[in-house]
Amino acid sequence: MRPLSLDEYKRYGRQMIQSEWGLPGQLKLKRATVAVVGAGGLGCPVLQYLAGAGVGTIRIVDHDEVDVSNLHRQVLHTTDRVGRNKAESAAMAIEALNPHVKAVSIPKAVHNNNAIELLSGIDILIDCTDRPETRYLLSDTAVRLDIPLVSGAAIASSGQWAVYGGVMNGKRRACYRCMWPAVIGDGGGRCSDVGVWGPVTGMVGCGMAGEAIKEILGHGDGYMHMMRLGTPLRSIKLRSQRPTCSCAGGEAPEIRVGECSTKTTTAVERVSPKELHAIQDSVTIVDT
Amino acid sequence: MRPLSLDEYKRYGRQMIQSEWGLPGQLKLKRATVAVVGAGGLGCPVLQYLAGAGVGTIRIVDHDEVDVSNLHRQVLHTTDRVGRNKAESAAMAIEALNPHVKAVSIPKAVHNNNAIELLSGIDILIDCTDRPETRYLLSDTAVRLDIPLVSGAAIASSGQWAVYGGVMNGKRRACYRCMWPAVIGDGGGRCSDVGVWGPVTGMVGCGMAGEAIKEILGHGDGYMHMMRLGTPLRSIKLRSQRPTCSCAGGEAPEIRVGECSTKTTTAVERVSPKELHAIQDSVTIVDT
Amino acid sequence: SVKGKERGEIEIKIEFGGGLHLLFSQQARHVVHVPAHVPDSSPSKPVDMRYLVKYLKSDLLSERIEMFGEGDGVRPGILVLINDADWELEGELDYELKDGDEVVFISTLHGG
Amino acid sequence: SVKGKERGEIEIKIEFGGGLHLLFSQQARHVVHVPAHVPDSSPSKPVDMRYLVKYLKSDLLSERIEMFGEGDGVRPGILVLINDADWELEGELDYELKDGDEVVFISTLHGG
Ligand SMILES: [Zn+2]
Ligand SMILES: [Zn+2]
Repeated sequence: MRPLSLDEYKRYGRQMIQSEWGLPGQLKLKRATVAVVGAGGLGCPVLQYLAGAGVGTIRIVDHDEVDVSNLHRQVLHTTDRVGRNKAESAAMAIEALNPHVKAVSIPKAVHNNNAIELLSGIDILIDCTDRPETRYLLSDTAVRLDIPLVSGAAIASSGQWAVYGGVMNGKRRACYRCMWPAVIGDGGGRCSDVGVWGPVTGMVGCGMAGEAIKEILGHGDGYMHMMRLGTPLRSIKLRSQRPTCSCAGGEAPEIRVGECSTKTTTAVERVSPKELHAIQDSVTIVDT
Repeated sequence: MRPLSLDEYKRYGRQMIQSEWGLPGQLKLKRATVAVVGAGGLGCPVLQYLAGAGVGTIRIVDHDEVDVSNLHRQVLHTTDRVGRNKAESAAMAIEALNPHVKAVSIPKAVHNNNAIELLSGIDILIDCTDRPETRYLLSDTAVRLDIPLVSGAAIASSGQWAVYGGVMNGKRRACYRCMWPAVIGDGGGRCSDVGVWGPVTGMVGCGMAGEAIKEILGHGDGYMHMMRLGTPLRSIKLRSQRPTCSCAGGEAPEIRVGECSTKTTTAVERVSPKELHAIQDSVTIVDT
Repeated sequence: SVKGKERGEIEIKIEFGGGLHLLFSQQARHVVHVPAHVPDSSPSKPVDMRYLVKYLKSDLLSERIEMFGEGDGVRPGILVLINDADWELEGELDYELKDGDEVVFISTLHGG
Repeated sequence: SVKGKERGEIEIKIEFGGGLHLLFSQQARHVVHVPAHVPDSSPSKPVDMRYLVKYLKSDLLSERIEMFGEGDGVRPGILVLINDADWELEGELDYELKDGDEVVFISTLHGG
């Protein structure tokens, strides 16, 4: 029996001729299960390119509904599907792109008490969310499940992405906590508060899809990539695991972030940079 | 009368709060006409994000039909639309994303003798094609129409993009010929020959969409951005117009590339790096 | 600082990423001139990251020092790169600055 | 070159972009050691880009010199950056190399 159908050979030919890829790589993708948490600005491009590439099973986790204000950047949804659950809308779109992919939509929010249940059995976790609490929760979950985490973020005209955790060249990579033991920066700003350029979420999402595929193919690396429109691109090598981080302890760390979620800024709809600072005060510390 | 409808305010709010944007920027986008030549690996993300952002009129020029081998990277098309013209398929997709955008599909190839006719009246030209001949033709056309050209390319795991021509800070930017007076590099390799990673065309396309929007908003800059999976990102400042280039002559240059198109490699379906070298020999020189 | 580099000063390029530029007059790139040696140090000591961080807090920071500084250093969660290398490998606050060094401060973004 | 830098040599980082690495053993990044002064030059002349390009053609290029070189220089259509600046601003072939310089050769891509 053929490992791939004729349609799959035709469909994936242009990528299978890549040196890192070939038939073995395509089969690794086909057998892989990934979870994409968040089918928004980052999740849409991630889902498009993972589905296009032929990742076998994709869990899409999002409790939110498509809103017209999403569509400038959440390009997998359509005006017709405003009001529908984003995970379901995204699943429809990627099935239309590639019927060989099994899309499993999970219209739920990820919390402390369901993260392991929703995410066990996956090979890679992809964080396309927009709140620091969820980011730490997903990192802790990936540590506990002992899988790599592809994590990206975008706000205003800036973006960054990297692979955290997992093993590269026999060495444990830094987890998200190793790199970012506390929250500063955009201070918990979310795209619904501060806004974002669509092409920025697009670039970061495509970068994340690339990292996820490299990771599945066994060609992962250790850069964090950063962009800001109008400035040079920049990449830096991330350190390896920090011995003092909870991820390096003998035991998997307790997940202990979700309790901060009451501090987020859901009430604020639009803010000026001045107001942003005021908001930052209330949400900066999620984990000290 | 309101300059934007209530639906448009809601739809574009998250980008209009960006400092470079606001209502004036959104109106510039709405009044703009851009042409995207090529609705393939680069054109799909470009079209998604330009349509999402609310560019008023988008001409989509592509004579080709959707093939199943495109779908790993040409994520605006669907399996159902295999066999349909790509410009039409793309127009359907972006109208479903944003009904405020006027999508004009032009199911034709761009040639010496129709370039000016197909492309006059636009504010920005976006080159999402895959052959050196067409790239020079489009640059010469943009010079003649006195508009900026956003040009990007992707092959295997590498990509690059930049804005050519037009004016930045009162100085004429280099045109594509100023920067690249001869063809080397991937030597006329096309994605159908050499293959490409989907997320790479995605990143380049998103970068191009970002440049096009910045240009329309009046915030263009002069970097060329380069990426290769597994290596650091890099950006360099491009020089300004080269006085010896045809674009700097008093008269607009004749378009004089199309005649080389018989030398392309359409017969080759897949090549190894070794074979690639042999092909390069036959297509390297398009303009000396 | 826009003035020229004076005798006995070195020039350091500073960049703030990940939103930190909001704390520094909303400007991501700065060029600063600092004395090559710590003023009034005896014996004379080459200027180091400890001095630079102090200088940034007193002379460059436009808002809310608690978002950037903690004790002599910077807050946990700010990644510091000296000439593109993680400053943990370079001695952190004890790194001795050279003319032309580039120091980048980055924090993480969360939006999506 | 994998051997250490010898006395009287300088180290240059080389990078090939836009497909040019295909001509150099398919490797994008190289580190080469060249003499600090042009051998047998009298009076002794610091090594320059002319020497480096010649060296790359004779010692590093693995295929088809005509794709890379033209005369003393490189083919039109290859963009050369010295420490991230366009070499046109640096004197092109006459630029005198310093230890630690980074030279990047880029050509354009066409696929899409
Ligand atoms: Zn850790
Ligand atoms: Zn020109």
